[in-house]
Amino acid sequence: MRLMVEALSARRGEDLIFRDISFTLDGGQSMVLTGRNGSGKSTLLRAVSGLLRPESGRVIWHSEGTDADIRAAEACHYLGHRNAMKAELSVSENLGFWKSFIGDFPGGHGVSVGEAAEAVGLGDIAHLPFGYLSAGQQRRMAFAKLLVAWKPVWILDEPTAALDVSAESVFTALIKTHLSQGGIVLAATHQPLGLENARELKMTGFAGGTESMW
Amino acid sequence: MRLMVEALSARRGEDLIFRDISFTLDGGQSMVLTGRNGSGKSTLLRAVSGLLRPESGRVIWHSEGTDADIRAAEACHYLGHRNAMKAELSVSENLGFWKSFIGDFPGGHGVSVGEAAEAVGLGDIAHLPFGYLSAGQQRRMAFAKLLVAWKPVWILDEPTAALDVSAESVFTALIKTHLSQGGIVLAATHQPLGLENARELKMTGFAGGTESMW
Amino acid sequence: MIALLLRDLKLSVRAGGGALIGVLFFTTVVAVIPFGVGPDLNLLSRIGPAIVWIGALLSALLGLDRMFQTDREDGSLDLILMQEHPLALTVLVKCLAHWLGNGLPLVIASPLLGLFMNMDEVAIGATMLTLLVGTPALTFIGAVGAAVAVALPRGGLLVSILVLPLAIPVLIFGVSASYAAVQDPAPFMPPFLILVAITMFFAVLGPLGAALALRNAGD
Amino acid sequence: MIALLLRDLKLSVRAGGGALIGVLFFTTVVAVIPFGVGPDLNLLSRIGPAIVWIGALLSALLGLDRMFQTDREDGSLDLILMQEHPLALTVLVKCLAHWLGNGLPLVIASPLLGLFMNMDEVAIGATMLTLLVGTPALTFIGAVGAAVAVALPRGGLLVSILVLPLAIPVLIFGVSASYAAVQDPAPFMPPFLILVAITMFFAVLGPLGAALALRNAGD
Amino acid sequence: MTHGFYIAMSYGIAALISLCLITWVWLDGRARSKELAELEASGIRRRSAPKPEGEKA
Amino acid sequence: MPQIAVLTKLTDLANPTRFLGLASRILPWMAGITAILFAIGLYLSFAGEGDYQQGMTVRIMYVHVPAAWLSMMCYSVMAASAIGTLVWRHPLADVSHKAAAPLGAAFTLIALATGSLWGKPMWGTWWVWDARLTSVFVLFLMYLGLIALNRAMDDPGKAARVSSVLILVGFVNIPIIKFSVEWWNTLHQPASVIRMGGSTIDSTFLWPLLMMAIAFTMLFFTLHIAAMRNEIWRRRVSAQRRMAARMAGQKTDNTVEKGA
Ligand code: HEM
Ligand SMILES: Nc1ncnc2c1ncn2[C@@H]1O[C@H](COP(=O)(O)OP(=O)(O)OP(=O)(O)O)[C@@H](O)[C@H]1O
Ligand SMILES: Nc1ncnc2c1ncn2[C@@H]1O[C@H](COP(=O)(O)OP(=O)(O)OP(=O)(O)O)[C@@H](O)[C@H]1O
Ligand SMILES: [Mg+2]
Ligand SMILES: [Mg+2]
Repeated sequence: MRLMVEALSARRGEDLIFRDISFTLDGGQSMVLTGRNGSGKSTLLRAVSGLLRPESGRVIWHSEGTDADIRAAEACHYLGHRNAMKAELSVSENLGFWKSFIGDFPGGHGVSVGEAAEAVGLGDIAHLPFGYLSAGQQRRMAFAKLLVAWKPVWILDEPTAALDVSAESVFTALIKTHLSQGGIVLAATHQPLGLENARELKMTGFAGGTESMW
Repeated sequence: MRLMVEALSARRGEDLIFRDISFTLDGGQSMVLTGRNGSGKSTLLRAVSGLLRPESGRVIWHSEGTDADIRAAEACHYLGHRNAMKAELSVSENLGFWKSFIGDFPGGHGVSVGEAAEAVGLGDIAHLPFGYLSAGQQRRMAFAKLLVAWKPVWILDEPTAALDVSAESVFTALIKTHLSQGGIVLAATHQPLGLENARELKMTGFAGGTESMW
Repeated sequence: MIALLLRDLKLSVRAGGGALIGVLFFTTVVAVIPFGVGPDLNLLSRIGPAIVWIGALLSALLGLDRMFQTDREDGSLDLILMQEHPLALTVLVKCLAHWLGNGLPLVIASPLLGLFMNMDEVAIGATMLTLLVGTPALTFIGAVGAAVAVALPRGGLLVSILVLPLAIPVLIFGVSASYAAVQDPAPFMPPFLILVAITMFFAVLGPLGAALALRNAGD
Repeated sequence: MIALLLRDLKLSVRAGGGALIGVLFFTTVVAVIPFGVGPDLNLLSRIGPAIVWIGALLSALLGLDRMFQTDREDGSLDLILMQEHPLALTVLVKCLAHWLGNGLPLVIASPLLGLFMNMDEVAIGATMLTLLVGTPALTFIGAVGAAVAVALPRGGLLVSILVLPLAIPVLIFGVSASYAAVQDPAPFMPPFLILVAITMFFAVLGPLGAALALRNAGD
Repeated sequence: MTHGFYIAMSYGIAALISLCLITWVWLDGRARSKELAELEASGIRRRSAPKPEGEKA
Repeated sequence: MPQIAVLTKLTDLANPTRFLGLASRILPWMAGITAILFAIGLYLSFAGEGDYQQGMTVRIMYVHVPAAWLSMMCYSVMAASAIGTLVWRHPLADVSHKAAAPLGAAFTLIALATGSLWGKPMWGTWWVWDARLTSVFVLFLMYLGLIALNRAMDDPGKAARVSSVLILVGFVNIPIIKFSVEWWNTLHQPASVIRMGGSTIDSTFLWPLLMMAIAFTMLFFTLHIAAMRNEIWRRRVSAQRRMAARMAGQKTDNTVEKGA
C-alpha cells in the first residue's frame, strides 16, 4: 500500500504556490505539513486529493487488489477547513449519508454511525441537527466521517482547530489506531499532533519563487 | 470603565446552557473562558455581546462620558468563529468599511487601515480580495478589524484558531497593548493565550444541570 | 450608514454586476415570451405590461433572499446588530442599496422591453412609472422575508413563500394602473395612488418588521 | 447514489418546501395574466397553454442556481468530487432529486391552472403531458448553469441568463405540441417527439456539461 | 422616409459601432502597455523575462 | 530530430511572449490591409445599381450580411478556443475566447441594427419575433452573458474554463440561427450565397458583398489579435503586481518571526 507524490507543482489563481514536491508514504506511515499561514499547506492537500488540478506532476496510488491506474483520490478521505455536513440534517443522517455515499475501499470496513459518534465522544447527541452543535462538536462529528467508511489514506487539514484538549487526545488516538491498521495519514497542522514517527514537511510558500506564465 | 455581568443565564434551543454567571471586569483586566467543546463558551460570549437574548440576568457597561443605560454591546468588539469579511472585496475595502461603520467609542481612536494590516503582519497584501487569502491570513485580517475602530471591550471567540506560531505571538502582543491602554478583553480559547494576569472562568456546560422549561 | 450603502452598492456592482445581470435577466425573460405566445404583435402588446411587471417581479425576487443571508454567513450580521444605529434604519439603508443596485436598472431598462413587446408610448410610460413607484415596495417586502430567512437554513425558497403573497397586491395594482393608462374607460389615478400608498406603507412596515425579525433570529 | 437521492429529497422537503414555493410562483404568474388580457375567455383559453408553459419555465428557474452552491459552501462538494462514481452520474442523480422536489409539483399543479385559464380538457391534458416530458430538460439544462455558478461568488441571476436561451427550444416545442393537440390540422406527435428527443439529448448533455464545469471550477 | 435614410442609418450605425470597438481596443492597449512600462520602470520584472544586457554574466 | 523540432516550434508559438512578438509584427500590416479592403468594398457597394425589387436598400445587405456572418464566425472561433482551453489547457486559448466575446457582441449588434433598419422599409416593422431574428437576439444575449460571467470571476484561469463549458453548450444556437429560415417559414430571406448547390445571387451583388465580407473578416482578426495582446498585457501587469506584493509579504513575515 503506497501513496506516491511525484514532482507536484500547483498554482492558485495565477501564481505557482509550490514546485516539484515529491514524497512516498507506505502503509502505517504519516506525514505532517507545517509552515506559516499562506505557505501552501491546504493547497498541497487539495492537489493530493485531486480537488485542485496540479500544474505538473502526479499522485499515484498503489495497493494489492486495485487497478494500477486507479485515481489516488479514491483511496483518500479528505477533511478540509469546512465540515461537509448539512446543518438541517441530524448528525446521524449526515453520517449515514456519507457512509453509504463514500463506501468502503477494498481492504477494510467502516464502523457503524453510532460507534463513530461514540468514538469521538459524542454518542449521545447524534440525533441533534448538525447546526445545533458548537464549533468543536461540529469538528468532532466531521472527524467521525472518517470512521464510518474505510479509506486507507486520511488527508487532514488542521483537524484539531477549535478542539479542546481532551478531544485532541481522542483524535491522536484515532489517528494512531488508523496508522496501526496500516493506514496512511497526511495532515497539515499548526499544533503538534502527538504522532511519534511522523515525518515532517515544512512548506516555504513563495520562497520557492513565483514564476508567471505570462 | 467597567463591564458587569450579573447573574446571566442563557438557553440554546430548549436547554439551559449555563446559569447565574456573574463577573466584573475593570479597565486593563482580562478574562479567559475555558472548558470542553460544547460547554457554552461561545454562548456566553454571544450573550455578553447582546447577540443572544439571555434567559435572565443582564450585562451593564459603565464608563465616564457615556449614558448610564447604554447597551453594553456598543462598547464591544466581537470576533466570532466567522470572520465578518466579504470575499469579493479587497482587504482594505473590508477594513475601511468596518472602520467607518463601527466607528470609535468615546475615549479612543482606531488606527488607519494600513497600520492595522501592518500590525497583523500582512501590510503588503491588503489590496488582494479577501477570498484569496489562506485560512490563517483571513483570521489575521479579521483580527485587524479590532484595531481600526476603538472599542474598550474585546470579545474574542478562539482568536488563534488556524494561526501559525508567529501570528499567535503577534496577537498576544496586540492584546497586551490593548490591555495596557485600559481596554478589557474577554476571550474563549483552547490554547493558552500567554496573558499573565488573566482571570480564568471554567465553563462546565451541562454539568450545571439542564433544566427544562416544560 | 453611508459606508454601508457604498459597500452594498459596491458588492452588487462587483460581484458579477447585480445591475447588469438583473437587466439581462429581465430582457431574457421578456424575450422568451414571444416564443411561447407566438409572434402575434397585437396580442403581445396587449399582455405587454403584465409581462414586463412579471419579469420585474421575478428578477427582484431572485436576488432578494440573499440580502441578509450573505452577511449572516460570513458573520457581518453579528457586527451590524451590535452597533448603536437603530436597526430599522440600517435595514432601510440596505434596502435602498439593494433597490439602487437591482431595482432601478430594471426600471430604466423597461422602456426598451416595452418596445420589444410592441407596446405604444403611453403604455410604456405608464409601465415605467408604475415600476418606478412599485419596485421599492417589492424590495421592502422582500427585506422582511430575507430577515426571516436568516434564521432558517436554506431560506431562499421560504422567503419567496412569505414574500409572494405580499407582493401580489403590488403586482396587481401595478399592472392595472398600467392598463388603465391605455384602456379608455378605466381611470389611471386610483390604482396608481393605491400603489403609491402600498409602497409608502411597506417603506415603514418593511424595515421595522425586518429589524424585529433580525433581532429575534439572532442566536 | 440512492443515498444521495434521498438526502437531496429530504433537504428539499425539510428546508421549507421547494415544491410549495415553485407552485405558488407558478400560480401567481398565471393568475396575473388575466389582468392583462382582460376577461376575454376565448382569448384566455387560446393563450392558456403558452402562459402555463411560461409560468412553469420561470418557476423552474427559482432555486436552480443553488443546486450545487449549498454543497460547495459546506464542503460536501469536495467529497462528492473525490468519489469514484462517474461525476456525470452523480449530477444526474442530483438533477433527478431536484426535479422530483421542484419540477414534478409544477406538473401536478398545472391542470388546476389550466382551469384558471379556461382551457378545455384536451388542452389541459396535452399541456400536462408536455410539461411532464419537458420540465426534466429544464432541470438538466439548469444543472449546467448551476455547475458554472459554483465558481461564482454569487450565482443567482447570472445562471438564469446563461440557462434561459438554451431553454427556448424546450419552450417552443412544448407549447407547439400543446397547441397541436387542440388545433385541428396540426399533428400532435411531431413536436411532441421532438420535445422527447430534446429532453433525452439534454439528459445526456446536461450532466456531462455540468460534470465538466464542476471539475474545472474546483480550486 | 426615403430609402436613402435607411441606408445612411445602416452604414452610420455600423461605422459607429465598429469605430467604438476599434477605439476601445486601441485605448485599452495603450493603457496596458503604459502600466507595463511603469512597472518596468519601478524595477519589477518577470522572472522568466530575459535579463537586460548588463546583468548577463 | 525532426519531431523535437516540430514540438519546440509549437511550444514556441504557444508561448505568450512569442505571440506578443508575432502580434506586434503583423498587426500594422493587418490594419493596413483591412483599411484597403474596406475602401474597395465601400466603393463597389455604392458603384453598383440597386435591386429592382428591393430598391436601393439592397445596399444595406453589404453591411448586414457580413456582420451577420461574422457574428456566427466569432462564436465558432470562441468555441474552437474553448476546446483549446478544456482539452489542452492552453493559456492562449483562454485569452482568445475572452478577447473575442466583446467583438462578437459588437458584430451581432451591427447585424441586429442593420437588419432592423432594413426590415422597416421591407417588412414595414422594425422587429418581428421570427425564428431568425430571435435566434440572433439570443446569440447577442449569450455574448453579453459570457462577458458578464468573465467579469464576475476574478480568477481568470477558472473563468476561462467555466465559460468554455458554456460556450460549447451554447454552440447549439449556431445551427439554429443558420437553418432557422429553412426549418420554420419566416419573413427572413433564406440563404442564397452560401448554400448547397451553388450561389443563386446575381453577380452584381455578389462582388461587393464578398469584398465587404472579406473586409469585415480582416477587421475581426485584426481586432481579435489586438485584443488578445491587450489581455496578455493585462494579465502580465496583474501577475507582476501580485508578485511584488508577495515578495514584500515574504520580507515582513520573516521580520515578524524574528521579532517574536
Ligand atoms: C434584425 C433583423 C435581422 C437579423 C437579426 C438578421 C440576421 C441575419 C443573419 C444571421 C444572416 C446570415 C444567415 C446565413 O448565413 O445563412 C442574414 C442574412 C441575410 N439577411 Fe438578414 N437579418 C435581419 C433582417 C433582414 C432583413 C430585413 C432583410 C431584407 C429584407 C434581410 C436580408 C438578408 C439577406 C438577403 C441575407 C443573406 C442571405 C444569404 O444569402 O445567405 N435580413 N441575416
Ligand atoms: N444554534 C444552536 N441551536 C441550538 N443549540 C446550540 C446552538 N449552538 C450551540 N448549541 C448548543 O449549545 C451548547 C453550547 O455551545 P457553545 O457553542 O456555546 O459551546 P462552546 O463552549 O463554544 O464549544 P466549542 O469549544 O466547541 O466552541 C452545545 O451543547 C450546543 O449543542
Ligand atoms: N481561492 C484562492 N484563490 C487565489 N489564491 C488563493 C486561494 N486560496 C489561497 N490562495 C493563496 O494561496 C496561498 C496558499 O494558501 P493555502 O490556503 O494553501 O495556505 P495554508 O498553508 O493552508 O495557510 P493556513 O495556515 O493559513 O491555512 C496563499 O498565499 C493564498 O493567498
Ligand atoms: Mg490552510
Ligand atoms: Mg465555541
